[in-house]
Amino acid sequence: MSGAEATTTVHSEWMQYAPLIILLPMIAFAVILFLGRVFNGHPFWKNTLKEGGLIALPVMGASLILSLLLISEFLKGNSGVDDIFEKIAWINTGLWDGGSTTESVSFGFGIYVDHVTVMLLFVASFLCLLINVFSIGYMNTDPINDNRNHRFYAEFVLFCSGMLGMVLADSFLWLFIFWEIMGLCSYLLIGFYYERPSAASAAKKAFLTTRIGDVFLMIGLVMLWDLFGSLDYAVVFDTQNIEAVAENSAGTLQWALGLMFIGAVGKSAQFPLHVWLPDAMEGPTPVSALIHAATMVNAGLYLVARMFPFFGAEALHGDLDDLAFIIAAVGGITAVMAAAIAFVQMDLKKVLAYSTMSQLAYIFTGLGCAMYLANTLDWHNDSDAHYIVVVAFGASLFHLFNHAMAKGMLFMASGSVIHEVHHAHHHLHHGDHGDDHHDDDFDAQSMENMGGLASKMPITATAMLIGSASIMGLPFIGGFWSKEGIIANAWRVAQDDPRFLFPAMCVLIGAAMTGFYMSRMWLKTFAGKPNNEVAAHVGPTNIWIKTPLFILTFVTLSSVLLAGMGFTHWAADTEYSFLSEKNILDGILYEMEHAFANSDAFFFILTYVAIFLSAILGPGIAMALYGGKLADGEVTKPWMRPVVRLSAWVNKRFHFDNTAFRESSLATALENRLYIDEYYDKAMINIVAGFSNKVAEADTEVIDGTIKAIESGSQSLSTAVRSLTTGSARDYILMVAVGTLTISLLIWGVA
Amino acid sequence: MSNVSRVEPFGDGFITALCPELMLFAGMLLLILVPNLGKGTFRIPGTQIRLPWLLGGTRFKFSSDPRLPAWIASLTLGGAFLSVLYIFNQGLERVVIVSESGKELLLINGFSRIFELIFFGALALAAFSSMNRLQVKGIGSKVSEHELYNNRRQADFYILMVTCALGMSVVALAQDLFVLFIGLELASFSTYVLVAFLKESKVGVESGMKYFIVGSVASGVGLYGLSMLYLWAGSLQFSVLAATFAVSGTTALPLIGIGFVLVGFGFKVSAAPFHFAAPDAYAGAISPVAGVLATASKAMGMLGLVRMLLIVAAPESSDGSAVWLVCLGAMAAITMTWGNLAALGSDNPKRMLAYSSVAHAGYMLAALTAVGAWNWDAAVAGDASAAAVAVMTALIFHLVVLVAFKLGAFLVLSILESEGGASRLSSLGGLAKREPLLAVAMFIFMISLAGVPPMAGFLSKLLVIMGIVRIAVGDMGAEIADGGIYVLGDMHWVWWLALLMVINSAISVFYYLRVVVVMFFDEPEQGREGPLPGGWQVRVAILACVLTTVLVGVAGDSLIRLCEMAAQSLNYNW
Amino acid sequence: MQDWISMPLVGFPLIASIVLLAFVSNTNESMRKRLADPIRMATFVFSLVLLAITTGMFFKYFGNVSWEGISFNNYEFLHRYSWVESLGIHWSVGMDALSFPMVWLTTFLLPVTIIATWNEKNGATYFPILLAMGGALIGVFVSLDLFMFYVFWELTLIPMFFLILIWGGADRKYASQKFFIYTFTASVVMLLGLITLYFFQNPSNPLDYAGSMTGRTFDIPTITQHALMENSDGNWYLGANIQKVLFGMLMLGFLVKLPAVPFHTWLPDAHVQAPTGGSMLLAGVMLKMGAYGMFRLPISLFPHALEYFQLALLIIGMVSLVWGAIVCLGQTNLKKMVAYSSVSHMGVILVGIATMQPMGWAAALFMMFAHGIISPMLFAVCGAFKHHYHSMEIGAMRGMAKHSPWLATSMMFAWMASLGLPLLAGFVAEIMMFIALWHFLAAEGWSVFWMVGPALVLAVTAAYYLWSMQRTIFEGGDETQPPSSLHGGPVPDIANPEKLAMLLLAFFTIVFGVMPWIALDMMHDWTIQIFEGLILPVLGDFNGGA
Amino acid sequence: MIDPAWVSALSALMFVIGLGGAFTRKNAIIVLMCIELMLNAANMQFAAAAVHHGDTTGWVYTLFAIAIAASEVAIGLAIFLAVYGQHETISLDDVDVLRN
Repeated sequence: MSGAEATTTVHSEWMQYAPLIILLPMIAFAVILFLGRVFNGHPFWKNTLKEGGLIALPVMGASLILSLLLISEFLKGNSGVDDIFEKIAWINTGLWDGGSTTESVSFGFGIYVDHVTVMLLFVASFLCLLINVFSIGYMNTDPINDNRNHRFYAEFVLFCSGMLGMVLADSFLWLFIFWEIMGLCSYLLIGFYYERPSAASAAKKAFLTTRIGDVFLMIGLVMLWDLFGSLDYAVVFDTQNIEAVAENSAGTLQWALGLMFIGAVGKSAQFPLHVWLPDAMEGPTPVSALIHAATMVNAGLYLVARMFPFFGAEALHGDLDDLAFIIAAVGGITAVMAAAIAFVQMDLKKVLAYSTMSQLAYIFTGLGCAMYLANTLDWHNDSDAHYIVVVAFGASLFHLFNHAMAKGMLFMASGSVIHEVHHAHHHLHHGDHGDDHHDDDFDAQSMENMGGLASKMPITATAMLIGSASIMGLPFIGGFWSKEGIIANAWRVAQDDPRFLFPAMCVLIGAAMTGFYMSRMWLKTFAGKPNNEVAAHVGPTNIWIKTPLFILTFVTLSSVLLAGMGFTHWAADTEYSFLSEKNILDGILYEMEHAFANSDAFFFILTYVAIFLSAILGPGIAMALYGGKLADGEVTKPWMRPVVRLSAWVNKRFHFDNTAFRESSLATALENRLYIDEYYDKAMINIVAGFSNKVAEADTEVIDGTIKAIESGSQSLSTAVRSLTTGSARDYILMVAVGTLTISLLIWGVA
Repeated sequence: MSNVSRVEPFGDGFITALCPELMLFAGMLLLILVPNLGKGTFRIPGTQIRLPWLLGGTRFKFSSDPRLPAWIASLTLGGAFLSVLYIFNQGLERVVIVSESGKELLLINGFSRIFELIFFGALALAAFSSMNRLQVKGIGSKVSEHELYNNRRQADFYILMVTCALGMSVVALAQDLFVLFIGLELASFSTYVLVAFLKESKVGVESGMKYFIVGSVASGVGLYGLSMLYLWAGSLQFSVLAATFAVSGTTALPLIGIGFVLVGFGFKVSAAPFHFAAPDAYAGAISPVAGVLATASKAMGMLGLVRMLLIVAAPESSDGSAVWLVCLGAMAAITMTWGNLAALGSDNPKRMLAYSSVAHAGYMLAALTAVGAWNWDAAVAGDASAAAVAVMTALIFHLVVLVAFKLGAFLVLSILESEGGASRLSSLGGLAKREPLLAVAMFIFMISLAGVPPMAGFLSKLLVIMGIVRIAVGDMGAEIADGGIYVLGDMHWVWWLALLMVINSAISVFYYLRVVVVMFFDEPEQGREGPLPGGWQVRVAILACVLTTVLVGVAGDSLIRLCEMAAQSLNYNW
Repeated sequence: MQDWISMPLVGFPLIASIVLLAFVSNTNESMRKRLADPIRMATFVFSLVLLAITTGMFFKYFGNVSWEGISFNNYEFLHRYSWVESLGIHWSVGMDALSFPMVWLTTFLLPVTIIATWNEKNGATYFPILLAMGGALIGVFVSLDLFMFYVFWELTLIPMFFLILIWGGADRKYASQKFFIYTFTASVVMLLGLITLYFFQNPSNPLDYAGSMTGRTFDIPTITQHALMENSDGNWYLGANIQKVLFGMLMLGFLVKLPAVPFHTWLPDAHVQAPTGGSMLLAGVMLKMGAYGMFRLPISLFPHALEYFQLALLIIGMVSLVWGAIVCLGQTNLKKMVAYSSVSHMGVILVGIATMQPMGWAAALFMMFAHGIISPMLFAVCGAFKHHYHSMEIGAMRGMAKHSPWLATSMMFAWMASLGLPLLAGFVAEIMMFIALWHFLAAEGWSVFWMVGPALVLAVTAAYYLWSMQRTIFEGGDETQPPSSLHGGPVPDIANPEKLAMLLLAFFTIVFGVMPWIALDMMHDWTIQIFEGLILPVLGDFNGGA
Repeated sequence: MIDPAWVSALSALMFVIGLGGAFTRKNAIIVLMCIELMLNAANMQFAAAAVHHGDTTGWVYTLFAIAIAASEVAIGLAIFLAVYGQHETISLDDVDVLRN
């Protein structure tokens, strides 16, 4: 009985409450689940408590507040990295490494706070709260969810607990543990509509695909543990420990990190383990927003970002560049592939899903490049190199932040659209009969059923517009600041190492592609005339849904401020102070100058090429194809009018016929997701299932068959033996005589 | 021969020494007389005066009671059993009965007495539980009370039981091979008739005939072997034989003679290949008799083998090359495997038990082989005499507890038999529903036979295996402690008999369990759904068997000590 | 000190069940029906008392024993009473940190099993048999005498045989016999090994507690002590050849019981046919007897042979792990799938043992314990499934989440626990096993690819569990189409006692998943004690160090 | 006086004939006779051995053995009669209800 074991001391007043950030939602999980079971259908439960939504909300609020307090404390510099509270000795065990005694080994749980933690903690707790708000507007107004929303909220808060736990954990082991809990929740939430076979299969697919990654992650962790004798960040990031490992196990370390990266690939839906993410859109939209855009998929990125200290370690200089390249290359492939598939998707959420994959791939590329730089440059001593590395890493993290905010918003906005389209359809076709919803083929998520919604859902359209712009990287808006950084860094590395030309080209092409498909999505949904009667009857949405959209729009727009405050620099550099280093206006000016008037000619040109691709070429083609005026008499908000008009103009002026492309085999392949899912399914059915059936057969036929053969063999032997007892006394006497003779001979012979 | 008092027939101490046997004799006489008591008169020739002499005529009520012979036999056998127990309790005196010319005829010691315990116990149980249950109309029909009351053959049956006991006790006590043989024949003849007792049924007489014919051939061979030994040694006294054997034992004549005698006993213990008649005999005889064959008769044969091989031929083995060892070992291996394999597919519970008793004979022969190997290698044999005593103890213990569960199983079958046959496994169907306690009893007997703890059968099998292993390992433990290096191959080959034995035990579980499955799982046969025939005597006997099986299994220490004492008294060398 | 406490722990349940059974056998059918309720209550209360005793031992109400710091081959509550004096057999009981968790587990599962199968038919005989099962199982774990150990080892077969035979499924006749014969066969070979071991003692210098007739003893602590002494300095106790052979003979019995591939085929048959209560105890405790036995006898007595067979054990363990999981994937029967998953999990134990690391052993011990809580829940779910839907086929019933939310939730939980979800009990053992395994492999210079096989099992495990859930819990939520096996009858959810049992099992799965140290600390301590008390002094620098 | 060795040889021959006859003949009575032959072979040997050793015990053995043989015949014939009553044959080959 050794329970808690003090390893470090408590410093600050709010930090000791950090575990509550994880614990509160976890407790809420049990409470909501239990109350939901008991009071299911009760009017008070249903209407006043919103089936648990209003229990989850304060809990998530509390988590956010505690997180913010923690963050502010951290920013004030009141705390070191991991001395937060008493560490719990979770597993005590021992190892023997030769010698006459065993060594004791302990796996503990603690909280670790650094810049990356703080950033992701904010992202997670903030978005969780907003999505909680959104969910109340979204889930509780759809009668199909009646009497089972408690399940949603319970799983939702458990998920939040997992995400926050993963961010706060002080070791790779606990990162993995919370990671798996998120996986479970993702599984449960994707399969929320359990009665749909597609949802059931998507849930399974999501869990299994990520599980395959997790297996490798676990092996990686095990190897890492073996190298360091611990998985605590404080231990593995320790320079001296890394030096010790680097001396003769650098190769093993690269293997370990590489295997861990496979886990990240699975969780962040990168090629080749990306297949689950589009299917995961079977879950309710808040789930998509929360898990598959804003938070869980970032876990993979977080994990890779956590590996940065290894890449940056002096002792491992130049040892890990291959892995860095692999990370960047996987990112590059996925960025282009996902963007291409997004071209042809008609399902609003699927477009966003592929966009997510693509943008996460950007971040991977960025991280890969940053890690390459960190691993090959002498950045500890050279201040220029230091700046390059820090900014490269920071840009990736900043993109993570921007993307999370924008994509969360986009998903919520798309949810809002779908919700209203669905309602309109319901209203139009079923009246007030309250029929079952799923007896027709109407697809509320298809962009075929939308169009011209800009006037009907102005806030949603605005949010969507800003979000798209951020993702595309339109100048000054949200993701621009970070995406430019990623592209620039990729090319910087490509100058050093020609291998990196591949990811660098990928991200550049991807920029144009992003411009195209995001514009296409927005235009098809909000511009032009309504595609059908349903779209014409869509009405505005409710306040629960609007609020988070509203907030996030401003957060996305304000990322320029963050950029100005040196977020990029701060996120990567522990030495850098967030609030005090620079005047904010100076910062913005500096960033502007850096972006648009780079002194280096190469990067100057690169910037404008990227801007051209993402802001002009991509959207331009989209406008030419899908742009259009709103229906007559429909007016939208003033800030969207120019966009709509521009699109109409471009459409008129440059419209071209893309039938040839649409009918090409490439388009078909893209629609079929490049057949990757199909091959995987085939492999599952033919190889895995076939093999397992064969093995099961062998188990019965060969192993159990041997037992059965012994059994039946002895039975027939028994029959044979018994048939010697013929029943005739003569034979018995004969046997006596034979026996007598044999005994005599034997005795005689022996004698 | 210290501590042994020599007594001449009818001399001082004769009656006290042979008290149990004399009780049997008296019982036999009573069995002949009492059921015939009646109002019979004797007319003095030439006169009309009729003197009542109480024999014949209209029988008295008590003497015509069909249960009377059974009571007399049970009390006689039970009394003999108790007197032996009493003698044990009193502290045994070794007595040898010598002829006027000084030849040793009978020896009374722990070893012979404990075998008497087996014989009397088994026969007493069989007699007691046959009371009221003895079928006279053949298998397949129920016996009416009326038929039972009017049958005088009841007396014959029980007389044979008592003569059987008498013959067996002679075997136990004999110090002369021929005396032993006579006892053996007395017991055998009784069992032949007992087996064939159901002369109204086809199977009854057939089994009797086969048992008789094959048994006679075997005893013929045995007698011829005896004559060869006599020709060689000039006496059949054990002491003389042993002494002669030590001098010239390895010549052909005595060896073949011993081999022939082995055949005679081999039939009694139903060792392969002399066992063929046994399944037929068990299947045709009524169950209590089959039980006696499987326990008492087998113990008698075993006793003969022990006397023959260990007393007569043991000195010869002192140089570590007992020639009959290989022969006996092979016989043991074949017997246990054959019995188990044959039982595996047998659908007749009685045949199954018969084959299982063949298998048990194999286990005992394995133990006997081990005793024979007791000082196989001076280097590692260790405390060989203690080891030999241990195996002998195991052998005796096994024979003793076998009475409890083997006979018990037959007694359970006898209840079914008196209901109309127990020749199919399905006859046992639904026993758990019809009479749960009986099913539980049968279950206990079965797992005890299989050697599952904590039953007596486990302990006995454990002891046998332990004995064999002890012989096989010898003193290697001590040698290893002294730095000797040994491998498993250094053990005596009897160890492999132990391995074969445990594998056989595993096989045997299959058919014992099948009985259990039928009892607890299957439905009763058609027309047998109702309650079983009554009769408290047989149930009391079964209860006694169950209690012995369980209690000895759980707390067998005192019985082990008793057996050890008996084993120690077997040979002065030990 | 209540040293005698182990005696009633074993004896009372056995005696009580015999008394109850004897009493019940003497009554008629209708009486037996009426007796079912009081007998159930009696056995339930009785089992709760047992649980209270063992829990009291944990919290030091009984005996004030600290389960940590018991050095190797020392035992608490040690109680010795001569049984068969002539052979050196003693009623010798005691517990250390190896056996105590198992004893507690048994006493915990007993009331839970009774609750879970509250309405089992023929209750008047069923519950006493369960009680007897519990007594025999505790007997195995507390025995410190080879003879006693073997007696209880076999004794467990009898109640389980009847549980399967009388309350089992359609093919119960075959399954019960196969179960009995298969495991019996292996254990008689083990018995011969034990006896041979016994006689390799030196009677001219007899150990303590030696029998008067044989000059040898069955007493495990004495033998272990002696073996420890003899094993040291690189000597092999009894010599290399004999030690290896004896190790093999003992291991055969334990491997079959565990079971390890290729000796596992009795398990699926037994499980599929066994009633819920039987399966729960079978999977929960009985399989662990194998692993327990390995630690108690071959490993403690023959460390040299263990080192010699290390690789073989590793391979058997890995094969069990992989084979069991892959076979699961090919199953269509829910219970069979769960049964094979046990084979796979027992592979984890074996691999943990084969690593010869304190961590691997602690992982094995914790796996024994964790699987002892999780697998009863798996089988409780299967049993409820069978009970309510009259079929064991995966896919016979879909959309359980709609019809039977409780059962669906329990199933989800149990399945997730079994596939090693973190913060549930199974994960702790798995991660420890993997760390220890790699520690061993890396030290030996093996490639990381050897890790991929066993690790991918985790994915395969997930695959079969998820696939089965897809076809049971999910899909087919249409209330108009309940499974055809119900013949249009109502679709019930599980009954209240079953719910309670599931909740209890789930609760402890979480407790030991979140706070593994409750049990793990004493297990860890035991592994350290055996390492420092036996393995290191005896084997020295065996792996060449890591 | 005839050398006992010859008697022994003769008895051996008798024994072999008896044993051989026992398993070659079908008729139970003839088999019984063969058995008697075996017993008599033993008797002869006892007698011869008694002469050889000059030991009177051998004669006693012979007498006892004759008695045994006689009772054996009595029992055998009774059983055969009963067999005939049930099976209407005493051919050993045909009385085989019990087998396997």
